[in-house]
Formats: sequence, structure tokens, C-alpha cells
Amino acid sequence: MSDNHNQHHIVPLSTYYTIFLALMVGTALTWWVATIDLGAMNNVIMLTIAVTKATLVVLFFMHVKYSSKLIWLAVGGSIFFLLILIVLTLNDYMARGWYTFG
Amino acid sequence: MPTNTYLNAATTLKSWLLTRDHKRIALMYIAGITFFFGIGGFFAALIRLELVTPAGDLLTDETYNKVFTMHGVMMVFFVLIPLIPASLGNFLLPLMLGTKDVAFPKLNLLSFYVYLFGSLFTLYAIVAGGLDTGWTFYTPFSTVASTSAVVPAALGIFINGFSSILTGLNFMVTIHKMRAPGLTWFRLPLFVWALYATSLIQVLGTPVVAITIVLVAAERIFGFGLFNPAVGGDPVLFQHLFWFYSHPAVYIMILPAMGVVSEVIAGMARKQIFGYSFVAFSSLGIAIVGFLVWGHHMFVAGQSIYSALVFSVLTFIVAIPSAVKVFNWTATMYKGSISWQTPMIYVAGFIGLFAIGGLTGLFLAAMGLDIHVTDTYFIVAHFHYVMVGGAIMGYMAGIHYWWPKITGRMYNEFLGKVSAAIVFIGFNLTFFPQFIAGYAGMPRRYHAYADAYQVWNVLSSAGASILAVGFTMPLLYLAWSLKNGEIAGDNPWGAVGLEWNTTSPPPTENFHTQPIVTWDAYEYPTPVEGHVV
Amino acid sequence: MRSGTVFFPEVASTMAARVDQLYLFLVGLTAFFTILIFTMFVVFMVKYRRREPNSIGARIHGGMILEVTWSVIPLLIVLGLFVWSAQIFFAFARPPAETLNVYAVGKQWMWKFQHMDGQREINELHVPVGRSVKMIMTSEDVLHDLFFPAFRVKADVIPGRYTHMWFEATKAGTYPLYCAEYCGTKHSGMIGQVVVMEPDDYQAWLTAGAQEGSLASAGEKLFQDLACNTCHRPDAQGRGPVLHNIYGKTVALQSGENVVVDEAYIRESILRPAAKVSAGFQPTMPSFQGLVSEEGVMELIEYVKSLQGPTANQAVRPTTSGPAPNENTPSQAPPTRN
Amino acid sequence: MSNGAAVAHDAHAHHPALAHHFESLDAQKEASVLGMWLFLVTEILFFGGALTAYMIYRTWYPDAFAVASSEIAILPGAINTAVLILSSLTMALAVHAAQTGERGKILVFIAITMVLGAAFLGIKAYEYHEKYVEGHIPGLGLPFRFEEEYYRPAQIFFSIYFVLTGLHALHMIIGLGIMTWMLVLTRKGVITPEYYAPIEISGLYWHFVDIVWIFLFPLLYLIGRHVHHVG
Ligand code: HEA
Ligand code: HEA
Ligand code: HEC
Ligand code: CUA
Ligand SMILES: [Cu+2]
Repeated sequence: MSDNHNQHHIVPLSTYYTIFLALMVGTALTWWVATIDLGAMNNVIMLTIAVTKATLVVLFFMHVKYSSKLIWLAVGGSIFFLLILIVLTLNDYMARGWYTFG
Repeated sequence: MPTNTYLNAATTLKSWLLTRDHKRIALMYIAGITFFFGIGGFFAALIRLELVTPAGDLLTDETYNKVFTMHGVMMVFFVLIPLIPASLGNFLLPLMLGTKDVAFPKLNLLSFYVYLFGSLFTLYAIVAGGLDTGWTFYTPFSTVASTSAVVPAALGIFINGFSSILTGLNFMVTIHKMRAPGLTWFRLPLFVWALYATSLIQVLGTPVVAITIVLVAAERIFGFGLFNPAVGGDPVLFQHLFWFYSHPAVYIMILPAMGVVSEVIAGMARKQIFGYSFVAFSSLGIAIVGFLVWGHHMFVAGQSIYSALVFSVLTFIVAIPSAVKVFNWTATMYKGSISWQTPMIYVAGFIGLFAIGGLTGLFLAAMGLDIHVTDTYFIVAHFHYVMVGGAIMGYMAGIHYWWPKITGRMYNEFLGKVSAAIVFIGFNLTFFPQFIAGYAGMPRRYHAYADAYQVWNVLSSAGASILAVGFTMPLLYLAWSLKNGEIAGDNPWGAVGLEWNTTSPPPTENFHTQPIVTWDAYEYPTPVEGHVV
Repeated sequence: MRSGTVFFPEVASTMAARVDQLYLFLVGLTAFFTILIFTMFVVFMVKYRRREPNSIGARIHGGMILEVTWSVIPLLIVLGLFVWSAQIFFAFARPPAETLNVYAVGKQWMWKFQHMDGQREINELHVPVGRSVKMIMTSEDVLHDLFFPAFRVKADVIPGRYTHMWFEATKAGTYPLYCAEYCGTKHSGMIGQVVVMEPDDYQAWLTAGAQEGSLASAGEKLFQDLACNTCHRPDAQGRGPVLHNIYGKTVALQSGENVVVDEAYIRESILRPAAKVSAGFQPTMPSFQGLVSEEGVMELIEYVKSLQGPTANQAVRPTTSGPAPNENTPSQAPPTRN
Repeated sequence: MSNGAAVAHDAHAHHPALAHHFESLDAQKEASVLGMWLFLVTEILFFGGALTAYMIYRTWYPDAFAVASSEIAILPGAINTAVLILSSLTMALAVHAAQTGERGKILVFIAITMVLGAAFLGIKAYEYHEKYVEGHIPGLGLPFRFEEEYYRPAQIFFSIYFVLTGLHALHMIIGLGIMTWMLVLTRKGVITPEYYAPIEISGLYWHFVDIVWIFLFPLLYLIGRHVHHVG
């Protein structure tokens, strides 16, 4: 973020190649994890890798690391509202079988 | 009249149809929305005619179901959601921001055509067999049982959704990036805050209803069974997805109207809005918390009672910012210099009717009571109070308030007041009895009903005919004023606000010089130069 | 038919008065705030109407004390309302321990009711005064909603699943019942009446109307007709588990989960046996989906429920003890669908 | 003052791509980037709705979903993941070339991106065909074949599978259209180091579609696989 017009930031090519490698490694890793049995941890690991990969793409390929706060807010905000949708819906399904108290 | 205006800049048909001027696009929206309001109103008239007698003898049950469905669909998706943002919002936002246009003028034109295309598509669905699912499209009725044109109608709504998204997106970028020099966030008119909050909902909510429609269509077209209990799907999941959008959507309808009310009160009382920042933030609060309450439509739908509990308490909380607004508006009136023009009469109507509509929302948020009133006419009354008494009244106030700016001419003040009074009376007569009928147990979406409810229905139908007169009058005298109205002058109300700092009607570029803002919103200098008392 | 005054439906259940109280309180609240605000607004309009063309309003920016006051007072009011309404809601959600169970099946466009003693009714429901009645409901096609205005209660009826509601009628009479969830062409024709009878009259009605015997005995017959008994035998020699005394127990599944045997579980076992296989058994039970109607399922359920008491060799199947089932909430989290 | 406005116009309006209502190309680009991001916000929630349905049914029918998803061959999905990630790289390189003004490189990288996108669709078509052959299409009146135990929930799984991958594929097709347009713009010389916003925001779109796939791959192909039919 050398100049104030942050949109002009040019990411060095080496960064792109590094990220690309990381993404490929992540993909291979996910596949490998899927084939071994770690119990419940399988899903956790696979999703963590997916989230990491997505974050890398967003930050570097999509230049969010070099962008204004507003863009960060847009990205964060959409994830927040998606979580609202998922959590409040899931909440219903999780709680349907609960016993009523009293 | 000024010689150089957006209206006479070019007069060919093409110059209208391909315009990128937000003001012309706004006018095209007004025309489109009025047309659909007429159609929706026509269906309303059929509903009320049918319900005069308990027997259900005017329409067949099948037709009746199609009629109220199309009434709801037209009014919600093609009238109320675009109503204020796309018309007054489009016209005023760049003016209020002191800029030449919205951020993406071509996109703005595109969203108009998307709107037109989507709504005409749904109109086509009426011809192609109608739609009988109710505006809520509940599964599995809509996916496996209905034999009407569900897919075309839903497709039209889907297409129309893009229009809403694009408008919201356009407005958000415009508000972030296009403010005149010196126009900081806390100098923005409250209408702009309201539009911003609305856009937020449009951008975050609409895609979810879009995917829901896709899933319903996939079920109908391909036979995929996502909501179908026969393959283990859950119909209630549809309701979650639907209301995730459609509850916030009711705030898409009311927030802009609240913005209009703030402007009109400030302008007509020539006074700073009491508690500016509370009113501004309550819009954002409603928009955001409004996403947490959708389950209140499903208290008896088979959702978990604990889930219901959470949704209920959040619903009660989302009522608070509305209360804050109402109190601040009332406080603003204190020691104002209040002009009794038509817009103000409509605002007074708005306050009374929205208070009733909103407070009856609390009846519904109260779970133990909602069990009895849900799916009865009590609900119908509640939402007409907020949607017609709130949103439409707000729009009527706004259209009268800015009519001189839009057209350069005044409407007929006397007729304006008379029709406002007619609307107010007709409205209450139409919908107040429905609260009573609803509590007495009359279910909604009933084509024939028990004799005991007839009193209320006759009153309601009588009211509706008065209401129709009240809504038709403005259409006539406003049209008449286009040619014959008195020349308005740039600032007939003697109000402040950038939109009053340019000619009426404004030039295509909005301002002859780029405004630089050094004052807060609603800062009234003395004396004020206005023509109207 | 009695439908109350034009303002109120008949007050005919133990809950109705509680609901009406909350309603009247809210009516008062609404009247109070609407009149308060509207009057103030109009009074200000008159009092501060513009007298000079050029005059402007007083310069007042706001006031923190007022803002806090008019946020906190409504907040307290609504929180109070929340607690009050939640109490009523939970009372509706929690049937008393002893209930008279009635099955209801919604179908485009009629209501079918089945009593434990075997009486079947269409669009008409007979219940006694002074006893808690629990409705166990499902739908054969789309969503419906059984609504008794006089009892202030309704609940959606959902295909593929049981929902419940309860009421205790307090006054003999005939009251309307409606379908309150839009269900297609004849939605407004899906109506009927509930006949509330004095206990003696109700007994008389029961005996007069008894045709095919109780639900459970009809179920027993079906159990034989469908050859369930070839696999489910009381002596643990069949291919399927012994069904005696399973109702209300928690049983272990192949997947390692436990599940409470309630109506929903039995229903699922009949229609989709493979979905939850009991531990120690092969999924050999065929599905009876399409072979038995919703009413038939209800009869079978009642039959299985009636299989109480000692049998030979009970200990063969693995059961685990768990909390007593509450029929109000069908079963554990995932199992709620069926 | 219309004179003054005209003067101001002259000062920086030499660039043909500058719209009349923007101060500068920078302001214009910031606006379009923000606009694109807001559009991606809507996309996130659009896919998010279907993902919610997926989550719900996955928690309802964990076994059936695990079994059903292990009916899908991993290899094509994994190749496709790699193909898309590579295309994201070439897209990023195209944007880089646009920033530095190397027109030839822009054309090459966009072309490669499009080839990779098309390859993705080709592999996807192959996978769909496999599903068709195996009788795993839960609709269209086709016979659905699945083991009895999971017959019904497997239909739900495959419905979600087709909705999600279908919508994703649709986004790819739209992306190919956008890229074609970008090729034209670049050829015409519209894209310069001062004005490359179109490439930049098309890139954002392309990367987003990639991200969707980054999630779809584990969610639809891999989760629960270790439990049943490992392979
Ligand atoms: C413009 C549209 C609009 C608006 C603004 C609202 C606002 C509110 N709505 Fe409404 N609603 C609808 C449109 C709207 N609604 C529609 C269309 C339906 C039915 C859909 C269908 O099924 O077809 C519906 C249905 C509906 C239900 C579902 C009922 C059911 O189906 O069983 C509920 C339940 O909680 C509800 C609650 C509320 C609440 C609490 C508010 C609150 O936001 C209201 C807040 C306002 C106030 C509280 C009034 C102002 C404040 C004062 C005067 C001060 C005093 C205040 C206090 C003491 C708190 N609404
Ligand atoms: C914006 C929303 C909106 C508006 C404005 C209205 C307006 C009206 N509505 Fe409606 N209504 C809904 C939204 C709305 N409604 C919804 C969402 C439903 C639920 C649907 C469902 O259950 O699925 C519903 C349902 C509904 C019902 C319940 C039906 C049922 O459950 O069986 C009834 C019954 O009285 C009713 C009546 C009316 C009446 C009398 C008006 C009047 O206010 C209308 C007055 C207007 C006119 C009479 C037109 C005026 C004339 C002109 C403007 C001139 C003509 C112009 C041209 C030709 C260009 N509406
Ligand atoms: C071909 C043999 C067979 C027939 C016929 C059969 N069942 Fe079963 N049933 C089984 C087996 C095996 C199980 C245990 C495995 C399972 O849960 O699917 C079972 C399980 C059940 C259960 C769950 C019991 C528990 O403890 O989990 C119920 C309830 C049940 N059957 C009822 C019926 C009814 C009612 C019928 C007739 C309509 C019927 N069965 C017909 C073999 C059969
Ligand atoms: Cu059954 Cu409405
Ligand atoms: Cu709501």
C-alpha cells in the first residue's frame, strides 16, 4: 500500500505464483484427508483447508489485502449475513427434538 | 419555467426509452408502478366484491384464489418493493447528494427494463393460467399440487429481483462514492440514510429469495425433490428461506417511506429533525436486526418452540427503532413552523396508521396470541395498515412534496387535501373491521365465509370503494397539473436541501454549478424564501 | 353453531380466557400509544401551524434524556409482553400428562378424525367437556392447519410428519373449525364443526357410534392383514424385534444413535424401515409406503402402543433406558422429519 | 457557470472511458470495484441459500449423504479443482498484465483462462453423463437407482448436487461470455494502464466462481467419505 490510491497497487508476480502453489497443495491435502479416517476431524480439516484457500484467493488474487476498509466490510458483511441465515435456520432443526421443559 | 430542464432536453421517444438520466428513469418507474398499482387495485376490487356476501357467489373458488394471489404478487413485488426507491429515490438521490447522476446510469436503465420485463412476464403468467399459490408460494402446494402457472410467475419475480438488487447496489455505491464535497455522512438527508438501509436489505436479502425460487422451479420442472416430504424433504425449510428475504422485504417497503416522512416533516415544519442521528441509525438498526426475526411467520408452522422463542424476542426488539422514529418525528413537530399542505396531511395519516399497523405487529410477535390470530384477517389488517397506511401513505406524501420539483408545477392543493381525507377515511373503514373479523376467527384466503363475519366484510367492501375514489383522484389531478398546474418555482416550500437548490424541474446535469456543502441537513436560515404558506 | 359475539369468538377452552386477556391488554396498549402520538401530532400541527410565510421552526437538535426514555420504556414493555406471551405459548406447547388422544388427517379438502375407540368422523369432531384432548395430526398432501377459534388454538398439519396440539373445552356447544393454512381450490370449504359434549353425552355418543372397534383393534387386524405378525412375534422368534412394551422406550439403532419410540418413530418404521434400523437386526423389513393409508398407519401405531404388559423373553432386544418420551416433540434432532 | 463546468471537463476528460458524472478515472474505478464487490455479496447469499439447504439435509441424513457423495468419482472433481485454480492464476496474471500495459499478455492470459474454463465445463459434462449412466439423476422422469436404505435422501443429495453444480456451471458460462468481451475490449485498445477496470472487475467475478468451487469440491465430493466406501 505504497500510495494513497491503493487501487493502483500492483501485486508482484511471485506472490501470485506462491498463492497458486499453496492452493494446489491445499487441494491435494484435502483429497488425501478425505481418504483417511480421522473421525469427526475429517470434515473439520477439509473445511478449514477450504476456508483457507478461499481466504487466499480473496486476499491476493482479488486484491482485498490491498483494498479499502469498505471492501473488507462488504466481504465480512456478506459472510456475517450468510451465517445468520445458516445458524438461525439450523437452530430450528437442532431444537425440534428437544423436550419441552416443565 | 426554466428553459433548460431534463424534461425538454430532448423529446424524442428514443431519448426517453434509452435515457440514462436518473430523473427520466424515475418517471418511467412511476408510470410502470402506477400501472401495476392499478392492476393490483383492480384485483383488490374483485376481492372486496366477492366478499360482500358470505356465499362466494361472484367468483369461483379457483378464480378467487388466483385473484388474491395476483393481488398480493403485484402489490408486493411490482408496486411496493420498487415503489419509493425506484421512483422518488432514483429522482432524488443524486440531487440530494449534489451529484450529476447515480454511479452506474446504464445499470440504472437496465434495472428499469429488467423490472418491466419481469413484471410483464408475471402478467403473462396470469394469461397463461394464473397463479393460485398465494404470494408466499408455500411448498408442497406450489411444487406438487398447484396446477397453475407457477413457473412463469416465479420466473417473473426472479427476473424482477435483479432489478431490485441492481438498484440497491447502484444506490449504495452512489452514496459511498458520489457525495458532493463537504457532504459528510452526518450531513446527509435522512431520506438518504433510509435509502441506504433499504439498499442493504435489497442486496443481502433478494438473492436468497432468488435461489429459493430456483429451487421451487427445479422441483416443478425437473422433479428434484428438495422440499417434498415424499422424498424426505422438509416443506418448512422453504418457509425459512422464503421469509429470510420476505420479512426484511417488508422493511424495504417501509424504510423509504419513513425517509420520506422525515423529509416532509423537516421541510413542512422548517425545522431540524429531532435526534437526527437516532433517526438515521434506527434505519440501519431496522435493516440489520430485521434479518434476525423471520421465524415469526412460522410460529404454528412446525418449527421448534425454542426457535420460535428466539424469533419472538428479536421481533419485539426490532419494534424499538420504529418506536424511536415515531417519537422523534412527533418531537420534531414541537415548536415547528408547520405548514398544512397536502404532504403534511398524508404524513399525519401515516403516523396514525403506521402506529396502529406497527403496534398490531406486536400482537403477532406475541407467540401465544399469534397462535390464534395467524392466518386470519387480523394478519391481513396488520399488513395493510403498515403497507398501505404506512408505505403507500408515505409515497403519497412524497409524491406531492416533490411534485413541483419533478414537474415544475403545483398540484391542486384543495383536491389534494380532499383526497387525502378520503383516503384516510376509506382506508380505516376498509381495514379496521378486518382486525375484528380476524380476531373473531375469520381465516384469510377464504372465498366463502361464515355468516357471522358478514357485517365486517360489508363495512370493509364499502370502505374499499371509498378508498378507490381516494386513490383515483390524485391520479387525475396530478395528470391534469402537468399541463395546467401553477408554475411552482424552484423552492415552493421554502425548504432546505440540495434538491431545492436547483431549478424546478432540474437540468439534465442536476446543478449548474457543483454544490459544495458547508452546512448540516435541515439547517434553516432566517428568513426563508418560499412562496407557499 | 355458536360462534360468539361479533367481536369475539366463543370462550370455550381453558386457554381462551388467557389469550383474550393478553389480547385486550394489547388493544389497550395500542389505543394508548396511537391516541397519544396521533393527538400530539395533530395538536402540534394546530398549535405550531405556520403563521408567517417566512417563519422557521425553533432550533432544537435533540435531547439525550428523551431519547433514552422513549427507547427504554417501550423496550421494557415489549420484554414484558414477550414473557407473558411466551408463558401462554408454552402452555399451548405442553399438553397435560393425561390426554384423550384424537388423530386428525388433513386432506384436500376435508378433515378426517379418528378416536381411540374407533369412531371416525369427517369434518366433525366430538369431544367431551373438561378433558384435555390432544390432536395428533398429519396431512396426506399439502399443508393444512386445524383451527378452533373457540379454543384459540391452531397448528399446521404437515405431510410426512406428526404435529400436535391440545385443548380442554369448558363449555358444551357446537363451534366452528377451519382450515387456516391455504391449501388450494377448496381451502375455504375445508371447514367443519367441533361438538363439545357433557361427559355423559359423550359416553353415549361413543357407545352409539362404535363401529369397528377401537383404533388399536383395527390396528391389530391390519397387523395381521399386512402380515406384520410373521416377523414381529411376541416371543422374539421372529425376524423382527418384539414390539411389546417398546412404546416410550429408548432403543438403540444400528448407527449407534438412540431413539425414543414415539408415534413419529413407529410411523417411520412402517413407511421407511430402512431409515433407522434397530441395533441387532438386518434391514429386511419391507416398506409399507403406499400399501397403508395415513389412517392405517395411525391404527397400527395405536396397536403397537397397546402392546403393553409382559411377554415371553423380553430381554432379547437391546433397549436402553432414557427419559420418558414426550409426544409433544416427536423425537431426537434428526429424527424429527419422517 | 456552465462554462466553468466545461473547463473542468476539459481538464481531465481526455480519456474516452471517463463518464461525465465522475471526477476522475480513479473515482470511477473505485466505484466500479465497489459495485462488483456488492454484486459478489449478492452472489454469496445466492449460493448461500442453497448451501443452507445442503447443511440442513446433511445434518438430517448424514449417512445417506456420505454414501451418496461417495458415489461421485473424486478424480474428475479434483482435476476440475486444479483446472479452476490454474485459471484463477492466469486470470490474476491477465490483470497484472493490464496493470503494466502489456496488451499481448492480457490477450494470451485471458485466452488461457477461457480454455481452462471450457475444459472445466467439458469435465463437468462428462461427470453429468456419468451420473446419467449410473441412474443418479433425481428427476426429469429418469429412473433413479440407489440402494433401498438411502433411496429417498440420496435423491435430496443429488438434487442439491445438481442445483449447486448447475448454477456454478452457469456462472462459468457467463464468465466465458464476459471474458470474450474482455478480449474484444483489449483488442480494440480500450484497456490501458490508466483504464483497466473492466479486466479487474471481470477478474473479481472469475475468482469468485473459483471460490464457490473450492467449497463445492469438499462439500459435495469429500465430506463423510472416510466413513463409507472409501476410495
Ligand atoms: C411494510 C410492511 C410491514 C411492516 C413495517 C411490518 C412491521 C412489523 N410486523 Fe408485520 N407483516 C407484514 C408487513 C409488515 N410488517 C406482512 C406483509 C405480513 C404478512 C405476510 C403474509 O403472511 O402474507 C406481516 C406479518 C407479520 C407477522 C406474522 C404473523 C403471522 O403470519 O402469524 C408478525 C409476527 O411477529 C409481524 C410483526 C411485525 C412487527 C413486530 C413489526 C414492527 O416492525 C412494527 C414496529 C412499529 C411499531 C411498534 C409502531 C410504532 C411505535 C409506536 C407507536 C410507539 C410505541 C411502541 C411500543 C410500545 C413498542 N408481522
Ligand atoms: C402493497 C401492498 C398492498 C396494497 C396496496 C393492497 C391494497 C388493497 N388490498 Fe391487499 N393484499 C396484499 C397487499 C396489498 N394490498 C397482500 C400481500 C395480500 C396477501 C395475498 C395473499 O394472501 O397471498 C393482500 C390480500 C388482501 C386481501 C385478503 C384476501 C384474502 O386473504 O382472501 C384483501 C381483502 O380485503 C385485500 C384488500 C385490499 C384492498 C381493498 C386494497 C386497496 O387499498 C386497494 C385500493 C386501490 C385501488 C382500488 C386502485 C386505485 C385505482 C387507480 C390507481 C387507478 C387505476 C390506474 C390505472 C388503471 C393505471 N388485500
Ligand atoms: C419381513 C419382515 C418384517 C415384516 C413383514 C414387518 N417387519 Fe417390522 N421390522 C422387521 C425388522 C427386521 C425390524 C428391525 C430392523 C429395522 O428397524 O428396520 C423391524 C422393525 C420394526 C419396528 C421398529 C421396532 C424397533 O424396536 O425399532 C416397528 C415399529 C415395526 N417393525 C412395525 C412393523 C409393522 C407395523 C409391520 C406391518 C405393517 C411390520 N413391522 C412388518 C421386519 C419386518
Ligand atoms: Cu386445508 Cu386450507
Ligand atoms: Cu415479518
